[in-house]
Order: sequence, then C-alpha cells, then structure tokens
Amino acid sequence: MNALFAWGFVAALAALPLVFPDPYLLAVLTSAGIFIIGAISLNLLLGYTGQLSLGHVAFFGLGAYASALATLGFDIGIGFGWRVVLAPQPVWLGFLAAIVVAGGFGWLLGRLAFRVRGAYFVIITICFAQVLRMVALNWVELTQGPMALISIPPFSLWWPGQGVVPLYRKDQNYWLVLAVAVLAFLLVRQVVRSRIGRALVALRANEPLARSVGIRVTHYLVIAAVLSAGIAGAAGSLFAHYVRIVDPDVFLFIYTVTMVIMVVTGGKGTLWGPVVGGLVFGLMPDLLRGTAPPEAQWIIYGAAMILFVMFLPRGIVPALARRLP
Amino acid sequence: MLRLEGVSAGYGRIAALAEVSLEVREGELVSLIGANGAGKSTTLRTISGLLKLTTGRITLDGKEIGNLPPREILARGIAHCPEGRRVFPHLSVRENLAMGALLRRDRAGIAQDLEAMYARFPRLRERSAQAAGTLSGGEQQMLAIARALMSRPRLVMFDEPSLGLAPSLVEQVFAIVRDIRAAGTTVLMVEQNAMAALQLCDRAYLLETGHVVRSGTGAELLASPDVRDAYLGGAI
Amino acid sequence: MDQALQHLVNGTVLGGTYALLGIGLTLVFGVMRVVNFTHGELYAFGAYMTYAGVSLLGLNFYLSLALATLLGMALGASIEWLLLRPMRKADIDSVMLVMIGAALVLQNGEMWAWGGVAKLIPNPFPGTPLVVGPVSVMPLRLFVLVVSAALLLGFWLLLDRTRIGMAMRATFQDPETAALMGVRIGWVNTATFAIGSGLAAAAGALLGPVFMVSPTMGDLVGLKAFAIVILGGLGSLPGATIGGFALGFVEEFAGGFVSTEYRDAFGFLLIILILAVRPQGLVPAKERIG
Amino acid sequence: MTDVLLSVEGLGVQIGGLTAIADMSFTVPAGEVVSLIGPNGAGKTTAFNVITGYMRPTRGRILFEGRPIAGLAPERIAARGLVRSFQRTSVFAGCTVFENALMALHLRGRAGLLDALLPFLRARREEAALHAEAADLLDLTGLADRAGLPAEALAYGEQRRLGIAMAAAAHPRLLLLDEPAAGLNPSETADCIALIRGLKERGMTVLLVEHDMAMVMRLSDRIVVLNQGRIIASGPPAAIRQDPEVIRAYLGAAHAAA
Amino acid sequence: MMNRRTLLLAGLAMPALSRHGFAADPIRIGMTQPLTGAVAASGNYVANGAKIAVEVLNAAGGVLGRPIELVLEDNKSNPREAVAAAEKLVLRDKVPVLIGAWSSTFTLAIMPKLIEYKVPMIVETSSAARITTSGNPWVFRIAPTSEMEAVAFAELLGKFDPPIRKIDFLSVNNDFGRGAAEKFSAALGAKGIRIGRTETMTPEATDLAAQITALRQSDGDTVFLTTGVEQQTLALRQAVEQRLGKRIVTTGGSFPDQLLANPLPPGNTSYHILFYAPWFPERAPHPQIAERYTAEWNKKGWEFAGLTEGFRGYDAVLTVAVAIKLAGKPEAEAIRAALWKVKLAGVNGDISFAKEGPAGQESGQNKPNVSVVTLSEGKTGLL
Repeated sequence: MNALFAWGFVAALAALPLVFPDPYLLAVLTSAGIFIIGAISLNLLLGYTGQLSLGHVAFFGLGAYASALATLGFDIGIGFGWRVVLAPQPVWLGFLAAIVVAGGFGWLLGRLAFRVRGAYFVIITICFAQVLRMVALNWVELTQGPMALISIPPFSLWWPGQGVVPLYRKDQNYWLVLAVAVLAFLLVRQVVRSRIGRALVALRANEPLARSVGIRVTHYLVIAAVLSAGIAGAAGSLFAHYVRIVDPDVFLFIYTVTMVIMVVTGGKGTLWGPVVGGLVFGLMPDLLRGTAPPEAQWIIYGAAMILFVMFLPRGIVPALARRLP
Repeated sequence: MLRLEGVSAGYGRIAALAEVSLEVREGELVSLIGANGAGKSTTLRTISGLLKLTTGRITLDGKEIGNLPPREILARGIAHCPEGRRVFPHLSVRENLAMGALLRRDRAGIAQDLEAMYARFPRLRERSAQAAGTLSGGEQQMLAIARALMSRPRLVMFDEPSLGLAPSLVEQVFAIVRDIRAAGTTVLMVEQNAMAALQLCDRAYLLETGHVVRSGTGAELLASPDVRDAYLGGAI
Repeated sequence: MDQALQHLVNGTVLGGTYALLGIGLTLVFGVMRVVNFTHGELYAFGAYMTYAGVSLLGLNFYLSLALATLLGMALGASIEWLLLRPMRKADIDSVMLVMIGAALVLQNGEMWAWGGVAKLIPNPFPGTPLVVGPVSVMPLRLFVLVVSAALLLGFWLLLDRTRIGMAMRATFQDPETAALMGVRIGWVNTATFAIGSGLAAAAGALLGPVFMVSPTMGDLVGLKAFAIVILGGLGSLPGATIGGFALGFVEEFAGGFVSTEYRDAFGFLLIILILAVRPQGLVPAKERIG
Repeated sequence: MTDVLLSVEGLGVQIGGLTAIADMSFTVPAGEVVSLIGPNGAGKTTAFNVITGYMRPTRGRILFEGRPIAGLAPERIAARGLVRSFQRTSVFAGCTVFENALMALHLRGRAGLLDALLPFLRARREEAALHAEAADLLDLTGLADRAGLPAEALAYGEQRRLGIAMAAAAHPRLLLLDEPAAGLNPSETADCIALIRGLKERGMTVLLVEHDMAMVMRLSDRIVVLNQGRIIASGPPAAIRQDPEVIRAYLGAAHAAA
Repeated sequence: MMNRRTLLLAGLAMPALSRHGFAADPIRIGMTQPLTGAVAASGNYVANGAKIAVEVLNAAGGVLGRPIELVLEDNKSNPREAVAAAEKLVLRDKVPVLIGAWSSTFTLAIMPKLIEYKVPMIVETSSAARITTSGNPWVFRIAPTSEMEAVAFAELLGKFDPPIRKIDFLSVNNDFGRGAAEKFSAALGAKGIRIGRTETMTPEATDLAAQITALRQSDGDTVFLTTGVEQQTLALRQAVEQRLGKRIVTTGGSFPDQLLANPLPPGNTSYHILFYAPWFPERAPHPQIAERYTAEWNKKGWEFAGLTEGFRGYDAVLTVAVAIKLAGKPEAEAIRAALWKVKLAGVNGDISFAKEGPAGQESGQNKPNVSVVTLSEGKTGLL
C-alpha cells in the first residue's frame, strides 16, 4: 500500500506541469525541490547516524562550485609558475564532478569531525562551512570571489524528439529536479534498508552495544558522510545550473538551517520526513511573500521553527504514522 | 516518622518500584537490602524527591511529602547521601561542606557544625582547601557523610556507604553510622554488604525486583533462608 | 617593529571584548549544556539598548551601559523561562534548533523595531587617540578594556566567593546532587542564562559605541564567540578568556602580516586545526568552571 | 588440559588516580564457563571493559587465542570472536526485537555499499540468510512472538535475554556476560541459566560476571574471585564455597569470625 | 445585525473598490531590493525613493491614464532569494518591467531570468562592469560603473590641494570594492598618479585596525575607500584612531551621514564621491526635479541621509514611466524598445541609454553625473 501511494505521489508530481502549467508554481517547486534533495541527504547523517551537522551547506556549495567550474573551465596558477587549466566540460561531467568533490570533502570532514561528538561536532561543522565560504570569497582566480561565477550553462540532457538540448524551460528543470530527488530518495532508501543502514541505526541507538557486536564506528559514519555529501553535492550542481550563478553566499548558515529544519519538521530518521518537511519549509517563504512585511516573514519562519521543534519534536511523519493505522 | 504506603515509581516505562510500603520510626536505624537492581536506591531517590512517584503516599510525621521537590524534602529534615559519594569534584572540601548547609541561615551554627565535622574527620580539616576530586575514595566517603550531616537532618539516608572501600574503611564507616544514630539522628541505609548491615540495624527490609519480600529485625533476617538465598545462593 | 607593537595593542583591546563574549557563551554551555545561538543577538540587543538610552532617552552614557546590561539579563531570563525551561528534557540538538529559531526572531524583531540603518552611539570620550611612542589607542577602547576586565573579575568573584556562585558551580558539576543539597536547579539555570546574556549584552553595550549598531551585527560576532569557546574548550572559563585573547592576537597579526583578506578566516581555520590535533580545545575540559 | 582461549596477564588499570584493578591474571580455557565474582566495586566491570576494548589497561597483557588484543577498538575485538553483553542498556532502543536481532548479526554479513545500491543476487541471498538466522535467534530465546514489538516494550527479563542472545548472535568464540541475571526474578533467572547452558552446548566459551551466587554455582566450571582489584581465590565452585577469604569478602569480617 | 457573510463580502469588496477608485487598472512595476539582511538599510532607501516617485507620478495622473502600482519584493540580501523574488514578480504578478536589485551579485543572479522571461530591468545601483558587457539585451543601467565614476573623478583631480600623488585602496572584498580599486587605479594611473597597496575587508568586518595599520606603512597620500555606508563610517573613525594621517576619498555614491551628528575630531576632512548631494539640490543638473524629490522625502520624515541613495529608486521609476509612455502600452517587449528612446531629466541628471556589450545583444548604460562632497567637523561642502 505504501509503495503504491509513493509511486502515485511521484506520478502526481510528474503530471503537475501538464495539469497546472503555471511557471511560478513550477519555479517555487523546483527551487524547493533542490533543497529537498539537500534535506534528503542531510537526513542520512542527522536522521540515521544522529549527528547534527550544521555545516551541511558546505557540500551543497562545493557541489555548486565544482559543477560550475567544470562547465565553465578555469586556468589558475598553483605556484612555481605551474598552472592548472581545464577547458569547459559538458554539464553531465560537472554533475559528476560535484558528486565526487563533495563526497571527497565528506570523507575528509568525516575523518576529522567524527573524533568528537555533540556540541563540538556541531561547531566544527559550522566552522568547516565558514572556512569554505572564506576560501570561495578570497580565491578570486578560481572562484571569482564575491564577483560570483556567472553565465553558468543550464543543464543539458537528451530530450525526447530534440536530441541533447539545454534545459531552459521551467517544466524541464522541474522534471530534472524531480527525477534527481526520486533517485536520491531511492538511494537513501536502499542504503537505509541494507546492512549499512542497520549499522547506522544501531550506532545511533546505542553506540557501545553496536561496537560490541562488531560494527565499526568510523567506517560506517564516514560512509554515511560521503554518501550524504555526495547527494548534497548533486543538489548543489542542480542549483548552479538552475540559478546559473554561484557566489560565496551559497555557503550561508541559513541554508543549512533550512535543510535541518526540513528534516526535523518532517521527522528525522524517516524516509519521507525530509520530503514532507521540505514541502512545508520549502514553500513557506514563498507563501509568506506579500502576506506580511519582510521582517515579519522571517519572524514567522523562526517562530514556526520553534513551535515545530517544541511541540512536534519527532516530526510530522511519525506523528501522522501514529494517527494512521 | 517516615512512612511509605504502596509507593510505585520508575524510570520511563520501567517501573523500578512496585507498591513498596515501609516505615522508619524516630531514632531507628533501618536497612534496605537486596540484590543489584532490586530497587533499593530507587526507594531513597523517590523519598528525597529526585524521582516522581506514580502511585502511593510518602508521609513524614503524618504529613504528605510525596512529589515535593528535593529542596523541600531537605528543608523538612531528610538528608540523602547518594550512592557513589557524588562529592563536587572541583569544589574544595570546605565548599562541599558548605553546600551541605546551603539551606541554613544560622552562620554561627554552621561554623560550629563545620568545626564538629573537622573534629570528627581530621583528614577533612587537613584538606579543607583541596579540590574534593583529589581525595581518596575513603576520604570522599567521609566528606559525603559529613556533607549530608551539615544540614542537621532529623533523618539521614545513606546509599551504599561502604561501596568500593577497603575493609578497614568499611568498619570505620559503619562505626560512624552507628555514632550518628547514637547521637539521635534517625538513619535509613541501603547496603549491599548485607550481613554487616543486618548486624548494625534495628530493622530491615529485603527488596526483590521492586517489591518488599521480607521485613523484620536484623537478627530475624540474618537467620532467614531468603536472605541467604538472595546473597549466596544457599551456598553457606 | 612599530607595526607589530600597534598590532599587539590592538590585539589586546580586541581580545578583551572577545573574552567577554566567550565567557557568557561558555558559562551557559557549561551549566546548562545549551549551545546558545541567540548569543550574537543578545550582543546586538545590548548595543541597541545603549543607543536607545543615550540617543533616544537622553540618559547618561554610563547609566545607559548599565541599563542595557540589566535589560539583556532580563531578556535572557525570559528566553530561558519561555523556551529553555520547557525543553529541559529535550536533546541538545532540538534545543539548538529552538535557539536558532529564537535568533531569527530576535534579529528580525530588531530590524523591525529599529530599521536597517546602522546607528552611531555618542560617547563622552575624546575622538582623538592617546599616543605613546609609535602606538596609539582610543580612550574609549581603553575604557572598554578596563570595564571588560572589571566585569570578568566581578564575574569570577561572583562565581568563586558567593553562595549563588558556589551553587552554580556545584550544579555544573553534578546537578542531581546539587538538587539534594537544596539548590533550586531551575532557578540556577535561569540565573545562569541571565548572567550569560547579561555578559553578551554588556559586550554589545561596550562595543556598540566603538563600532556601530545594526541588526546584523550579531551574526559574525556569534560565530566568533563559538570559535572562542571551542578554542578554549567548551565550558571552560579560563579557556574562554585565553581563547578570546588568542583569537584577538591571531586576527590582528595574521591580518596585518599575512593577509587582510583571510583575516576573519584565520579564527575558523585555527579551530579546525586545533580540533584535528586536540579535539577538546586548548584547556582540558575537566577544569571547567572555577 | 583444554586450550586456553583467553589469558589475562598482570593486568592493571588506573582511573583518574584511583586503582581500579591492581594486578590481575587468570585464564579462560576453551569450552568452559568461567565466572568472575566479587563484591560491588571489586573491579569486575572494569575488567570486562578492558578485555573488550572499552577501556585501556595501564599495564599488563591480554591474549586472545594467543594474540594480544589490549588497546584494540571494541569492534575489532568483536570481529576476532570476543563479544560481550551489557548490564544496563542491553538493546537498541527504538528498534523492533527483530531489528535488534538483525543488527546483532552484523558480523555474519558481508554486504557493502555496492550491494546496498545494487541489491541483486549475492546481497539478496545474504539478506535472506540473515533474516532466517535472526528468526532462529529469536526462537532460541523464546521471543519469536515478540519480533515486531519495540525492544524497550519487552519485559525486563525478556530484554536481558534478548541482550544475551544478541551478544551470542554472531557465534563468538568467547562470550562475556555482564550480570545477566541482575534484577531478574527466580523464574526469569532459570530461563537465563537455560539460555546460557544452551550456548555452552553450541560450543561457546563463556566468561560471566554475576551477583546471583546460585546461578554462578550452577553454571560455572571455574570461579575467579576478585576483591579490591585483586584476585583472592580461583578454582572450581566447590573449592570457592569453602574458601575463608571469600566468605570474609562477601559477608563481612564479623560473619567469618562467627 | 451584520452577520459574518456580510462582513466577509465587505472585506472582499474593499480592495476591489479602492482599485477601481481610479479610472483604470493600475500598471504594475516590479522592484526587488534587499529589505532585510546585511544590506537592508540601502535597499530600503532605494525602495523609499521609488515609492515617492510612484506617488508623484500618480498625483500627476499616472501613465497612459492609469495609475502606477509598485510591487516590491524583498531579496533578503541573497542571490537565491533575488531570483525567487524576480520570478515571483514576473510569473505571479505579471509585471512587464523590473527595477533592481541593488548589489551586483543580486543583479547578476537575476539576469539570466530576464532573457528567459523576456522582461527588461532597470539596474539602479549595481556597479559591476559585467552587467552591461555580458550581452544581455534586457538590462538598462542608470547607475554608473566604477569605471565611469573613476573617469569622472579623474577630471576633478586639479581641485585637490595638496595634489594627489600616490594612492592606496581600502576596499570591501566584493565586486564593488575590488572593481573600484581596479578602475580607479587605471583611470588615475593614466593621469600619472602612482598606485600603492590595496587592503580588503569582509563586508561584515567591524574592526579594521589591522588593515589601517597596514595602510599606515604605505607612503601614499590618499586612500580610496570603497564599501557600504556602515563600513565607511567605521573606517573613517578608525583611521583617526590609528592615526592614518592620509586624505580619504569614498567612492560609490553613499555618504556616512552618522558623522554629521557625531563628527570626527577637528582637522579631519573626508571626501565623498556622490551622485546626488541632497544638501545642495539647487546645484543639481535639474534643480526643480531634485528639489521636488527632496521635499517629498522630507515630508515623509524619513532619514535625510537616505536621500543620497533614495534618488536611485526615484530616477528608476521616472525612467520606467517615460518608457511606458513612449511604448504606449505596458508590455515588456515594447518597453524594452522604448527604453532606447528614453530621454529624461532625473535627480542625478539627464538619463538616456547608450549601447554597450557584444553587437546585437547590447545592454543600455546611462552616463551619470558625479560630484565630490567634503565633510569636515559635521559640515558638508561641494568641492
């Protein structure tokens, strides 16, 4: 019944542009969708390993920069008169680069940060994102610094009847994001339901006991970090080619907060949590537009965060699951 | 003086105490004995207000004190010397003792009691400025006992005072407990060194999985096969 | 050489205020295990209250400083009462999220109340620097350093010499046993959060006149406060003091001699380095409060 | 004489300046049930923690099948075939009983990331085998009808039994049980004894820490008695019962004299 | 008794009535500015200027006989939100023309969307050269680039006494700051002035002691300071504290107004390149228009300082209105075509667009006026 419902939901989403071709609706959903992919990836860390990473946007931003730079090409000096030159690459290679680069940094951060837990882990992840933002801001030769990388080509894909085309249209981008979101969801689902997922949940539930039955802590946490970072990198790549500008502000703390609150509101450690929470907090800013003064919109956003965490600490999905048979 | 009637309490969904009833009379020394996990410490923690009771009544001199906050319980004259000593490791010995008298306002009385504690435990005077965490296990136990007494309780509850101490120190601790009772303070003690506890006390209760299974004078329980079963598997 | 001397003086002045910021944050973490994301906003609040006192109500400068600190304490106490008290049993992550939400509300509340335009707070100190040899320093900055030092000392005395201070330290070390000694844990938590908030507000009140007051002034400061307490070890008061000065010097010297571009990045890089080598910070966490 | 599976040689542990274990040496022969007993605070749990890698010894050697294991991480030691149970939190809270069993079978599986992403032949077969093994495990513990319940909803005694079964799940060569009967009533204790006997019959060597003397006497091939971080006696149950040192440690000096 | 339904009906009718109070449907103009976040102060000033212009225009009968309605969206000082705001304006509110988006980064983020939706945008503040050189035919900029500012300033060099010989830069680390340092170096270098060092600061930085101490080591006589108004104020004050002892010229058109009420100690004069000097409306190129704008602003009781930036929004709205009038209909393509023909008198001066960028895809660029205001002991003067 669940699978049927899930595929029905996906089919309904896929059919949406055909039924309601309102470009604004699609724009809002596309942009929310990109962050929902980020939230799905964060859920693997936050929900299944129980590690609150407040630097998740670092991977998102790394993916965005990696993908943008791969498709734009670059030419930088690395000292001793040596230069690294990359000619512009096709977008699908940029997408892969995003996943690999972000995943690589996920491995690095996992190795470093999982030596500490709790508040230390949280703060080290915040610092990680901050340092990346500073680098993006100041390594002007590579990143254009605050001048931002512009003229990033849109995603190009083989499209029925048209061959390989750049995706300029709203509905095309919407379907692309939806497809990647479904893939990310399935990927996380596969992992969570496998031996690896069981190991992660075991570590979250009772670390000493998990170790006693032979579960290697660092090994599995790093796997989770790499996967999570890789998916976030993919989301960053989608972001770069959809918005078509990448600047150091992709590393902003508020983006991490957005992803975290999506996961927590929906229900961390549940597969559907980030999707449901993502729809709530992804659409809220756009629904609030025009209803209140700008500052009040932020205040409502913050208050909603507080209320959800205080009164529905386990999230919407578990609460619904308890109501429904 | 202190009476528990049908008290249940627990951690989350696990009920650690089921319908426990017992009483402590003025001037008595009462022991709670039983295996690990039988609910002895839980009983003390419920009396001192650290745990909420789910059912039952706790009365002191006939007045209901169940579910009062720890501060109120202490103010009514019940001090609790917790398991594992629990001295404040980064506070000095003197500060630890002062913490015991936190609710008191009579400066002169406090100073007098402090002097009395130092007289009874000379090691504490020697180390009064030292952080409590640097004391040896025995010294920490003395400090914990002295700290509990600093509130001038009418009833003092000791949770495993001999835990992890060398035999000579165990003897010393029991001697102190005896002295305290002799000085007129009522004592409720949890002790896993059952034989020593039973020899020391006036009356005792045997707990098993959150229930009182036997009660009586120390001698009665010492002679009881239940107690031997519980402790040595009928081995002796 | 002259440049180095000047950086030394600047670093000391900067470090003093960083220490003040770090101590409030580390205190709240040490006693309550709360990572206080509203710290930066309380800093901004202190600065705005000083502005309100001096420029709108026409109060005396020093009186305004004191008032802003007290109001910061009151705001902190109400945050504790409204948000943290009901969350006492919640896990540390949920509390962090609530505090992030509160920070969003506070910052935009300030934006709403005061507008986005930065304000200057008039102060009674001369606008020309004191010059000693190659080094110059503003009288106002000296005042800030002295008051910061006095606040740090006063706070230390409160903690070390008073009953409430002793109760706070005891609660920090073992809340349950402290409760057995008759400490009202809820009250200590409120007081702790109020004092931590008061210190943040005081830092804002002191630095508001040195810099400017704007609704987003707390953002970077909040992040730096995290850096400071991590440098010193979470929950360590001496650590926060050392961490504050360390960050001040690192920023000044690295900014002056290595690169001004990365000036604000050095602190965060330092943290990642330290955590890679010594995950518990510079000062061992065992010697936390006291 | 049987093969020695575990040997502890001159073990010493200091915790924050206090001596938890002074000097401890003993061996566990393969196929036997050895019990480690002693009053509270005698150092039994510390010994357990050190042997299983949760604490580092200050000095001494621990050999498992002749190879040193002191200082290895717990999960490495588990992978070598030495698994323990826990006294207090012995299950994965928030997971069902069946999931608990599956998690405990971690070392029985091989599946890695690739298998997770492409769950075809090998991974499927392995999953099916693990599920069957988990079901067997629950049958063994008599918890098969509780498989779908959250583990923390089990009765206390059932939780303890599940905990033991989980430690035994991956067929360790040496099983360390930390007070398996603590807080159990007599009938639950009897179930527990039966379970441990069953494990022994399956060829598992057991090192037991336990307070319930009846259980220790009935199960053990050998008993090692600790007091004050030192071994004061060791031998078969009958000999330990007569040992005056042991009686004094357990009942207090007064009783021994009496 | 009025029941709930009548109340509801009354509620529904109210906006409809007020809308039809005018003869016809309003013409909607979209604007996105940073109304919250780091640079909210300036964004609100520009938005206010635009609001006044709409009032002034509507009081004069609107455009094409229809009132103008300004639809304002916050871009939260962040490029992603800038895109979201622009999409909302174009797709939901169906505005035929946009004004925005203050910072170059926000503007650059929106620009691909202009091509996608075929909507022209008046750029009122952003100074990055790339905005008009990247081949986006929907962009019309009334703000000057740093290069234009530098070239215009180079004409005024003779007015400085003692003369400028060697210059250093203190720049905010973004497009605006770095661009200014580069263009002023080029323009003034061409006049034979020597170029010293460039120090940068992050936009959030408050303590600039390290940068100023480093600048003190240079033997330059003048520092060009490029950043937002808050950091300008901080830098000017801290330059005194650190005894920088050099002439400071701020670029970019904003003015550190807080220094009027809280002046620097005597003997410190700073120079400010502005596009509108509200203290001297009578000396603006079109005094009448400047005075009208200034009067309306002051009538609202808004901060006087905001005038130096608010004119951007005012001029942008005037430009849009003229273009719509020329186009004869509020449609995007027609407005774009009309913008090339616009010629009007704004607060800053004459506004018209010259072609820039690759042939066939040129953007429009206006050539603005520049004035240098001096500030000494809380008093302003015109250089």
